[in-house]
Amino acid sequence: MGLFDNFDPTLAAHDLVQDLKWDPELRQQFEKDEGSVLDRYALRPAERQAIEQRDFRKLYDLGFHPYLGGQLARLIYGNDVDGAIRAVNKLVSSLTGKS
Amino acid sequence: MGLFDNFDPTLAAHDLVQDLKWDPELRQQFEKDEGSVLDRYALRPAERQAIEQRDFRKLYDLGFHPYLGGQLARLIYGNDVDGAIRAVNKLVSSLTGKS
Amino acid sequence: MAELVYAAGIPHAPTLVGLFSRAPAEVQKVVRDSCDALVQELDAARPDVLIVFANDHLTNSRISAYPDFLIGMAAEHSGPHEWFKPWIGCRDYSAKGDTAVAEALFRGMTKRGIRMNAERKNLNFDDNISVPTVLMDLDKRPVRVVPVLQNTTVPPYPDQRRCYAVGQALAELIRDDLPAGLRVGLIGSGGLSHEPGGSRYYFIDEEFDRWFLDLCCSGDHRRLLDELTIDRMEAAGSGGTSELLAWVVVMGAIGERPGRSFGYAIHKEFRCGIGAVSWSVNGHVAGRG
Amino acid sequence: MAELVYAAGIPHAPTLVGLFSRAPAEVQKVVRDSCDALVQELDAARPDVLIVFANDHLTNSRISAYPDFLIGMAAEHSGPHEWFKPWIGCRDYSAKGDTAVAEALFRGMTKRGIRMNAERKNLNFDDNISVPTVLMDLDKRPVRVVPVLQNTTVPPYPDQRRCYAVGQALAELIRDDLPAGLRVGLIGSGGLSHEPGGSRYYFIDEEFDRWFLDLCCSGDHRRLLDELTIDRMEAAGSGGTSELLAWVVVMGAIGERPGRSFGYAIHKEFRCGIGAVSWSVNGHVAGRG
Ligand SMILES: [Fe+3]
Ligand SMILES: [Fe+3]
Repeated sequence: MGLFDNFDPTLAAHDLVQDLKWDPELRQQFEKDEGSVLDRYALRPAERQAIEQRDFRKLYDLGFHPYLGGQLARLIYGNDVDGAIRAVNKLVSSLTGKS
Repeated sequence: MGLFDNFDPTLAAHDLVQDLKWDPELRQQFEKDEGSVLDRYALRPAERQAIEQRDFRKLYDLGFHPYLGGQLARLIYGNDVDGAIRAVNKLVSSLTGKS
Repeated sequence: MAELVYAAGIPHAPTLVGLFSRAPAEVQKVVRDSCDALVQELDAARPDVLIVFANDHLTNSRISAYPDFLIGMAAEHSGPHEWFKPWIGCRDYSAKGDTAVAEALFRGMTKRGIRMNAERKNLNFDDNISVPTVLMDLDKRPVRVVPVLQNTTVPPYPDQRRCYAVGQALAELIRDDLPAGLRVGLIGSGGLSHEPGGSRYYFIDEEFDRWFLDLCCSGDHRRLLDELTIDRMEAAGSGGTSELLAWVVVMGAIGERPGRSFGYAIHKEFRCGIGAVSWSVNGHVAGRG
Repeated sequence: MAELVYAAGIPHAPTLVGLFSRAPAEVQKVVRDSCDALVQELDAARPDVLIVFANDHLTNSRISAYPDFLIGMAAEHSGPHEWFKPWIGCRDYSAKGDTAVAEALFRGMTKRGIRMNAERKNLNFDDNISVPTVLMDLDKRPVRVVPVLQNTTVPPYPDQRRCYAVGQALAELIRDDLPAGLRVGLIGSGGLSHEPGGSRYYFIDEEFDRWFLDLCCSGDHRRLLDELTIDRMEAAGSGGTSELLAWVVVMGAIGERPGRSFGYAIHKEFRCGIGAVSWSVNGHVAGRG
């Protein structure tokens, strides 16, 4: 409930996550030098900061799509079966403020 | 009336016209060697024949979109202000069977 | 709470540019008078931004992925698209865009349950935006433009009731989502009767056109919605006349207001009936009444 | 006049594959029993083609151009998409497609006023198609697959009434547009309750799930349409539970028929409620009654 209240389809971070999923090379670069990838997207300052700080709560408050949030967490914390568990836990603790 | 009764959005010829509009090189090749361009598209035999014979009536009966029909006529008969008049007349006479 | 200060419906037949000089004097006069009046009213209204609804002539999307609406979010809108240039026979232009308003439009329509596509890159403009831009010198005026390309010809497309509802949502969006003090103009670009690509390419339905212009001026939107059906528009020129759905979006946004027309011209070689309408919205906030 | 011979609703949680071996025995049993039953019925029904409605997890389209429905017209459907492979932890597959049926679907929906996108290339498949395919070995069975990726999470998306109407159009299309003698099966892939990417990622709404499974089995579609609202699904897990709209399309196509469920499993680590339903359609032509 309410996950979509602020949904903002214009956030450039949506395209960032899409491109990372579709482009293995971009993914590699994201791991090696995240800033250089973020530079390519017209992220608003708060949007960029939220990504850099792994602050999913802030990112969602800006209107980020939660499904892409889950995928971003996997891009950051791990994308295999066990990596996903790590990603889910990190995501949930950022969203709830508990760890 | 009835121009859309048979409309078939799956015709590959629709993509042909779109690509010709978007790609000047393809357009050049179409003028020089039409067959080699048609080869690239999964046209049904009747669809290809209709294009080769400039038979717009047949093409429309197969479900071709009339707006793309007008554009195809310009791609074939001329696309400047006067070419368009020629194209319109050719198109209309193919569709009505009169010349 | 932005203000709606201008609303007009205008045709975009490319022949208005390319074949203008060959048209009879009385036809030229209707075109010229209409443009002059529209431009005078526009200058008096001083909109900061013009949202222009105009159908895409299959110039941006494939039939296999055809959107109902496509918002141009670019900072500048340049045209015409290369292939349409010789056909229209018009000059190049580069109109100022308004990314912030375009984004608010995308965001606000999404929130209101209306699916629109949006694109940051320069769209491909055919006669839809190009003809009004050069006829009204929009690129030379102090106004920013947000184009919304509309599907009025690839089935299935939104009918008159849906387009009117989109206009009503737009009015709400202008009132509630756009910044206070922003002066907004609306243009519906398309029509009148014509059948591009059809066997009646040279057909113009004068009776329909005059009826439609009168209806637009009357402000009777119940009749508009009951009578301006897709079937009726198809009968008046298949695949082309339905471009008037862009005018319906504008009428949905302004509500029932009288309009004025600047004459009607019928000239077979234009392959399209010619007439324009502007509606009295000056100083009124969008919405019915 | 094709025949509708099979209809089922099934979940596609990737954890059903990747975390299956770590689940308690009684949970494994529900999953295994459901799959066995679904596969047995499928083999008995002998469909020539399976049309699978399943939401796209933002794997094929950008948010700025998100279609309600996207038909896969390829001759083969290979997956999973590279990035989703380690996450699902499933084997590669290449299922036979059916270009002719996919084209008829695109053509027939267009004719019936329902906008769908269509793509000839291999789509990117995430858990939507991949999980049912490997759980039911669809690629190893003598059946062709037509995937229809559905938007159930990018606002605005079609609600339960719209999805039901799409199903009704589908029934008509199967009856009137597909070749006589063709045996058609339908699968809705998605759900049950879950909230992927949300703060309630580990939440499963058992009460909702059991209510929904009962409702599916009851065949009471008036209640279904009145009560399975987007709000209700959002409350049972935001952004994920609404995947059940794919089941609603199937129910719209088959009309009010009883179904049977094969048990329900709740296992927090699956991050999704688990249950499946199959409906009795064997030998009946699509449509109400
Ligand atoms: Fe036009
Ligand atoms: Fe899912």
